[in-house]
Parts: sequence; structure tokens; C-alpha cells
Amino acid sequence: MLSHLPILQVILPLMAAPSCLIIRKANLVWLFTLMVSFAALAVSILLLQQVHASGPISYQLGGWNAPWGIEYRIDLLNAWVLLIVTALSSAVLTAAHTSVSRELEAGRQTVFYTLYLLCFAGLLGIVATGDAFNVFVFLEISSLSTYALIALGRDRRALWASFQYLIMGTIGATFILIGIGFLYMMTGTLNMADLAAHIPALSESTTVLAAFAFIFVGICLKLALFPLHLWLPNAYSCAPSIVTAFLAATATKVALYLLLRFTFTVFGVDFSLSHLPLDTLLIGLGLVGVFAASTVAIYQANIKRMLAFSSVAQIGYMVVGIGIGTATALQATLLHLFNHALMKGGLFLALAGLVYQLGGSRIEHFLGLGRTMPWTMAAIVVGGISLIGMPLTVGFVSKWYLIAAAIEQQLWWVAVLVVLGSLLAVAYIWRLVEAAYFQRPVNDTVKEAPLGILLPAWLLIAANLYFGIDTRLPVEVTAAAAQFLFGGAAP
Amino acid sequence: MIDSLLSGISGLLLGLGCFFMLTGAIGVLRFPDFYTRMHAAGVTDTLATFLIITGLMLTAGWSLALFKLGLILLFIFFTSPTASHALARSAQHCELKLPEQSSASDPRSPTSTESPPPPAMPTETITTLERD
Amino acid sequence: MPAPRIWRHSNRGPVNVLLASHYNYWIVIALMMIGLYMVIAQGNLVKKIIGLNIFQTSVFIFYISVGKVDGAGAPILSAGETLYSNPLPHVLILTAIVVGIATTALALALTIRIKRAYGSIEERDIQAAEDKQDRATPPLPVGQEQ
Amino acid sequence: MELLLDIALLALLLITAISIAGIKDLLAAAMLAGIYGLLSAGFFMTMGAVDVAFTEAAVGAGISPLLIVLTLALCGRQQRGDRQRAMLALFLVLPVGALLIVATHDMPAFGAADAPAQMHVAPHYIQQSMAEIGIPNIVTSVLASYRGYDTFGEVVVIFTAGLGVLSLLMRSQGIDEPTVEPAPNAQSRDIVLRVIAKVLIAPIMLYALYVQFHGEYGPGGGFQAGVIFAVGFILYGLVFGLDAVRRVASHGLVQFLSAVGVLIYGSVGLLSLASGKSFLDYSALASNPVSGQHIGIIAIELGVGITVAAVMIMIFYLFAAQLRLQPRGPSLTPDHQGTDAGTAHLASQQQGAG
Repeated sequence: MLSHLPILQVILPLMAAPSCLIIRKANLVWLFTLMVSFAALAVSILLLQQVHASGPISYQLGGWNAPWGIEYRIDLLNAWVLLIVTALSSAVLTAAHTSVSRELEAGRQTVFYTLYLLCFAGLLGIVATGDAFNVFVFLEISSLSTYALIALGRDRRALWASFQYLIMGTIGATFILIGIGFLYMMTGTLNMADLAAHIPALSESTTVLAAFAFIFVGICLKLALFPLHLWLPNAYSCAPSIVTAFLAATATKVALYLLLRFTFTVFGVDFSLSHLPLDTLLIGLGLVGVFAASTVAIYQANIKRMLAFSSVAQIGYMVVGIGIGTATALQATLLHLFNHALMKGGLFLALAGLVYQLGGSRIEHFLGLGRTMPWTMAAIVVGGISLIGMPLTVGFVSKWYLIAAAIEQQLWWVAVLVVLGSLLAVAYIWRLVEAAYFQRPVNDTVKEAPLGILLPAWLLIAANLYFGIDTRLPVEVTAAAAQFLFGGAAP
Repeated sequence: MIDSLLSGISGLLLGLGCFFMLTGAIGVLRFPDFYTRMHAAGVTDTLATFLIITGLMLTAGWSLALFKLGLILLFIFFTSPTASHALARSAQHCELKLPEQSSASDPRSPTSTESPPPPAMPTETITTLERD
Repeated sequence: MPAPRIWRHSNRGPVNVLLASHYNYWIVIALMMIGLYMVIAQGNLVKKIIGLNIFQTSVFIFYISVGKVDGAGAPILSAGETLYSNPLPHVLILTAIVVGIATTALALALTIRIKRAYGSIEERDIQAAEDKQDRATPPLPVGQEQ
Repeated sequence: MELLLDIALLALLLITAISIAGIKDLLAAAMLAGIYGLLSAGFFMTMGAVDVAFTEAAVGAGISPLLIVLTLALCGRQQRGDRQRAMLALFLVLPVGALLIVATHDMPAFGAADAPAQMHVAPHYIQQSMAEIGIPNIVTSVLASYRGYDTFGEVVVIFTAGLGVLSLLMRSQGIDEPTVEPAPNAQSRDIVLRVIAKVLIAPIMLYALYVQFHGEYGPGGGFQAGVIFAVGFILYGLVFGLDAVRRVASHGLVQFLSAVGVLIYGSVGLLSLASGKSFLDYSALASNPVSGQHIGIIAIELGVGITVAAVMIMIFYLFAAQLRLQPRGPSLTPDHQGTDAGTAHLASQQQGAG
């Protein structure tokens, strides 16, 4: 069975989703979903071990060899992202039962978990596959379920946010489809490894250049990279809390993975970073994104929305790492991928607890929370500190690597701007601290968030601290993955 | 001999069918109001499809295609008049007025005078949905 | 496997050949632009969705054009025929059409809900309602707010 | 001749697209969108993509205009003019167009037999599929076996869409809640419609079965069959009322079946896993690999058909049930007549495509 791990990773949640509709009872469905998610986590741990020990795994679906059939190819990069997605999904799902039964009416809960599993499976499928068109199919599975999940939000704005995301997301996916079509036209293949073998000979072709442009823009729409981020704040702030936590922790990470996979593996480092001025573009967009989004975040009254803008800013950091274009910088990106998932997962789960008790997450809800909800507030503050990038938290580790990489490349201004960007994070986190600890509570009877949400939130926050101190695992894996991308990409 | 005769007849039928189809299309564009347009579309549609499919059947020879074409013919004989009927019924149901009054007095479609003539599916049908 | 070669028009004759040989692609480009324009410019949600459909269909037309081989028939094996169109783009587009209708259905369902919630399916009205809702929220007690 | 047809169809497509963009009447736009779908199906036909043409006729000219018309019945058909975004749109669209034009510069000529797309992977399918899978329709071979996993994804996409629509449009209290309104008015009293619908439904179902099981030899397959099957139900619902069709297939049953189809497809894959082969490797299903492929393809096409039919019927139920919530009161009867014409056309188009 061990040789079937790559497909089990995706097929478990994919098959579990329709089974949910047959089980029907919401509580059982939640338990089932949770079990599936943990099983997927176990599979991804095994996969990471296997890949770490013996190199990339290739799995031929349907028994057809690679360029003719569809191939799953797991290397360190996707094994790492698979681990992030499954781990965060498990943590978020643990909290889901409490939060969902408060935020959604009973009739919709079964459908909610089914859609959740579909979204989860779609994200895993994107990460695991080695076939360019298969990416599109699974992208659509995850996207369609995401639109529906966002629209489940209680506010009517959720509908409008979902519609906007649907339009932008579909344009993005169609762009990717156009790009894949161009690539197929020029090479006759859809397999990523096979494409990678053909593209260097075609690097002068305008069609391949256009393919790159379309795929790049399409992924950036999904990634919410700065000028294309317009859908994200609305979607995150209106969706049910659990959905926000899940999407913030996983969906953008998977989009970033896709960007890495296409720029590094399919098109190759030579084509993407040397042949095109992509490095300058990415650094520029990333830094502008950091500053613009962080500044807007400071003025948000809705804290969910504030954190959503902060996500856009954090994506900026990751993209800067790709733009610098060295193994260290890439490692910083991969580390931040993991760290940001931990931070935002923890923060949004803590917010879910807040919404559970207070019914909203506007800044005025935070007044005096330091006294009435000490644990929840402490989680938010620690998460915020990690977001800023203070030492002893994971946020520090990735920023440290990023700055080190920038200095290595003599890009002093980038390093300075990264530090300045973190200061903006101080500004928006400080507002929460001020409201919670230096203001009187409006309502003294507010109780602590329920344990069902608080425990998973603290689990993620504790992971923020743990991996901020004991950095061995992430650093080791990401270093190897970054090396692999630079070494193994250009044949 | 038979072959050339057959192909001659089938060509004639196809040509006639296309001609009627064209007249129907022109009728839809040129006729003044819903009922006459529907008349143009419905009547010519049925006849023209009949002619075209018969023409095709003559060229198909004894094959599966002949059988399939026959089925399509049968199907269209059922559906095409029914569709026209359904359209006329809904127009009658909502007491659709003739254009002289309708474009002036219908507050729901102020733009109908500027907009180009509707395609083969008359747009008036949905008015029923809105009026009731 | 044969190494793919780069196509250059310079070695393939006059401009009118280029026009004829790429006629499909020009139309596809025009359709894509119309579709995308509709999605962005139209304020009506249903019109946006129709625009999205046109945009997606133009991509389908592109793929199918890629798979066309001059003089070849449908990719169904039959005796005596040796030349077939490329079946792979057909398969991909079958999947893509299904994805397209799935998106359309979901978008239309959303439209119905939006109509219920906002009373309109014009983007301008919805945006106006959103702004109003934003302004209607009480002034914030904490000092930093705008 | 073929080129002429090609050019004419594409020119018509362009004209249709432009008029859709310009027209203010949304119902006309929906109908033009249907024509657009039919034209593109015709174009696919001239390109030799018969399966795609079939699907596009069913979807682009059938289901999608039907859903748009149902939506318009709820949301009104008039569009307000809005010129504000035009500049922004042009600003975004023109670079995309420029990029696309640049891309054509190095493209292989249209129809070239030695284009890279025709050289690398595709010849294997054309030359080997008879020996490896043993069915004449290469598209079905690739769809169901070589790239069977994509098709699994496709079924899941449809399932997801069905669930998404369900989560959006289901009543808040529960799924199977009976409707509030009395039913007497719900069915069309028009004798012609009723008789013709009764006459047609049986052949439509028969045709769906034919398409389902003929997919290995000619154009067709699970998806197209599922859509046609659903059309039979939709026609019944349009003429005899939503309650009548729900008595035939209840909402819960349809929901259940939509999950069952996906599970059938996945179980075929799990079966091959259980016998030690790769996921969806049908050769594990029988001692002879080729007959294993046959069994596998029939089984998964069945799964596809069930899910597609169930989801399409479910989406129709949900959209149609929204019509009753209209504050204006029951508007079912005229609606039936209004959309029935569309359905009849849709069915005839499908017949024509087959």
C-alpha cells in the first residue's frame, strides 16, 4: 500500500466527500471529515519521509506511462506543501464543529463539510499532480467549492464577495487554460516533466512567452498578488470563520506552490528568472504589495478584513523571496509559506472563537477583551507578534532568511524595506492590543471562547513559538527543497 | 442513372429547403409583430427542415444514417409545431398587444424600439413571467 | 521523440498565407477580447456570466483548432482511414466544457441569491448598497479609525 | 469547401458575440448565447470534434440558456446602461489582446499535420489505442482510460457545482421540505403540450441510454447521456409541474444519486488499487487487460452518467423551486410555456447533434 501513497493522499478526501452526503447527520459528518483529514495528514507525513529518504516518487495513474497518462510526482516541494495543507486542515477542522454549529443553520452543515472536503481534495490534487491540465481540473474543484463555502457566510455581502471571487477566479483559471493550450500547441505534451524537457529549445518562441505570461497572471489572480488581490479581503472577511481560517492557511499557499512549480520546474530557472525580467517584477510587486496592503490594513475596522489585507502583504514577502532568485531566498519563501500558514491559521481560529462569543470581529468588539477573554486575546497577540516577525516566533525565522538572502545579493534596499514593512505590521497589531488591554470592556459578562475552538487555536499558536525556537525541521526540509528546485529544475 | 436522378432530386430538395429557411429568416426580421413573425418562423421552419432532411436522406443511401435522419425528421415534426404552439399560447395568455400599441404603451420595454429585431426565439415570451 | 521546431513565418511565404493559416486564431482572439470586455465592462451580473461563457468558449475553439489536421476525419477508428484529428484536445475540452457549465450554474445561483439580498443584479446598485451599509455602522469608539 | 464553412461559422460566431455584447435585452442575450453555443457546436463538428460538438450542443445551446432563462425569470430581463467601466475594461482587454496577437506569431499553421501538437503524444493514442483498449472511439479511450483521472475530476467538478447550487438555493429549514403553495395551478393545462411531452419523454430516455452505451463506438458517452436523461425529467417538470416530477424522483433521491455516481467512478479506481495495480488501471478488472479496459470504461461511464443526470435534475429543481418563492405569486404556468419552447429546441438540437 505504501507505493500508493501519492494517490491515497488525494483520493481519500475526494471519495469521502460524496460519502458525506450519504451519512447526512451533521455531527457524524464532522467526525468523519475530521478522521479523513487526519488520515490525509498521516499520509502526507509518510510521503515526506519517503521523499526525504529516497527522492521523488512518480505514480502513474491508470497504469499509463507518463506523457500519455497522468502522472503524480511527489518531490520535496510538494511533499512539504502537502504536509502544510493537511496539518492546517486538521487543526482547523478540529475547531470546525463548535464554530460551524453556531454560524450555520443545521440544514446546511452537511453540505458545508462536503464542500470543505472537496475544497481540501482539490487543493491536494493541485499540489500532487505532475500534469499541467490536471492542475486545471483540480483548481476548478477547489475553486468552485471555495465560492460556495464563502457564500455560506451570514452577511449578504458574502454573496457579493463570492460572486466577485468567482468572476476573478474563473478569469484566472481560464488564463491558465490558455497558457496550457499554448504550451501544448508548441510541445505536444501536458506532462510537467516532459514540458520542462521541451521548453528550453523553445525559449525564443513568442507563443511560449505568451504561455508564461498567461499562466503567471492566472496564478497571480488566484494567489492575490498585489494588484490582483481585490477579491481577497471581501472573500475572507465575509466567509464563515472556519472557511476563512482554512483558506488563509492553505489556499494562497497552494497558489504560491503553483507559481513555484511553473516558474521553476516547468519553465525552468533559466527561462523564468534569467530570460525574463521576472525577478525585478516580483520584487517590485511584492514590496509594493507589502506596503500598500499593510497601510490599508491599519485603517480597517473589521479585524477579519484587516488580517485579510495582512495576508496580501505576507504574500508580498513570499513573492519577494522568489524574485531575489537564490536558493536562500527561495528557502525563505518556503519557510514563510509554512510560517504564514501557522500564523494565519492560529489568528483566524482565535477570531473564530471571538465571533462565536461576540457575533462579530469589528474593532469595537475588542474593547477590554484582555480581561474578559484573556486566553483568546493572548493567542491573538502572540499570533500578531509572530506576524510582525519578533524573535522567538516563526515570523522571525522567515524574515531573517529573507533579509539574509537580500543582503547576500547586495540588495540592501530590499532588506531595509522588508524591515520597514514589518513596522507597519506593528501598527495594525498594536491597535488590537490597545483596544483589548488599555480600554474598558463594554460588557463584563463576555465569556472565554469555547475550548473546542480555543485548543486548536492555541495548538497553532504554540506551533508558532515552537518552530520559532526549534527550527530544525522546517529549515532542513526547505533548504533541501530549495536546492532541489535550483538543481533539479533546469536539465 | 438512378444515382444521378437521386442526387438531382436531393439537390433540388436541399435548395428548396434552404430557400424556405431563408425566407423564414427574412420574415422574422421584416414582419411587423410577434404573431406574423412567429408564423414566418414556425411554418417555414417545419417545411424547410422536412425538405432538407429528405434531401439528405436521399443521398444517405441504405444505411444507419438514413434511419437516424428519419428519426430526426419524426422528432422535428413533433417538436417544431409544439414549440410554435407554446409560443402562441403564452403570447395569448399574457394578451400580447400588437406593436403599434405595445412599443408605446409597454412601460416594461422602453428600449424595444431601438433594439434590433429579436432573433428566431421571440423575446416576448418571457414577458409572461414578469407580468403575472 | 522529434524535437519540436520553432515556427517562423519568415520562411513561409507572403502575408495572405499568414492570414488564412491563422484565421481561426484571429477570430478566437477577437472572441476572447469580447468575452473579457463583457465580464469587466458590463454592470449586469447575468451579462457578466454570459461574457464569461463567451470567453471560455473562445478558449475551447482555440483548443479544437489546435487539434485540427487538414483532411483528417473525426477520431473514431474506421477501416481504410489513416488520418485522424488529434483526439487529445477534444478530451481536454470535453472536461473544460463541463467545468464551464458548472461555473455558470453556480454563478447563476449566486445571482439569484444576490437579487434576493440586494434587490438588484446591477453591479452599481450592489456597490451602492454596500457603501451605504458601511456608512450605516456606528462611529467607532477607538481613536485610530477614520 | 470545408474552409469556407469554417470561415462562415467563425464569422457568424463573431457577429453573435458582438450582438450579445451590445444588446440590452437580457432574454435576447440569453437566446443569442444559445445560438452562440449551437454555432460553436457546428464549428466543432467541422473540425472533426464530434464528441465535443455533441457536448457543446447539449450544454452551450441547451442547459446553459435554460438556466439563464430561469434566472431571468427571477431577476428581470432589462439591463441598465453602464458606461463607467468601459475605459477600464478596454485598458485591461487591449494588453491581453496584444499578448494573444504576439503569441500567434510563432504558432504552427492551422491544420498542419506536422505541428508539434500532432507529433508527440497524440500519435500514440491514434496508433495504439485499438491494441491497448480495443474500442474505436479514440476520444472515449483517452477520456476514460489514458486520462481517466481527469474525467474523475470532471465528475467531481459537476458534483461540486451541484452541491454549491444546493447550498445556495436550498431552503433554510431543510432539504425535503414540502412547498408552501397549493399545486393545482402548477401544471400546464395545455393539452397539446401535455400530449407531446408524454410522447417525447420515452424516446428521449431511450436516446439517452443509446448515447450512454454507444459512446465506445461513436460520439457520446456518460456526460452527454446524463444531460439528455436530465432533459427528459426537465421537460416533464416544465409541463407537468415541479411537484409531479418530484414525485417521480424526489429531491433526496437525486441528491443521493449524485453522490453515488462519483462513488461508482471512485470505486472502480479503488478496485484496481485493491488488486495491486495503479488507481483507475482497468486492466486489473479482468484477466484479459483489454476486456478489463472494456469493463472499466462501461462502469465509469455509468458513474459519469448518473452523477451528471442527477446533478442537472437537482439544479433544475432548485432553480425552479425559487420561482415559487417569488413574492409576485405563482408564475409557474406561464413559465412552463415560456421555457418549454427552449427545451424543445434543446432536445431537437441534441437529436441533431447525435
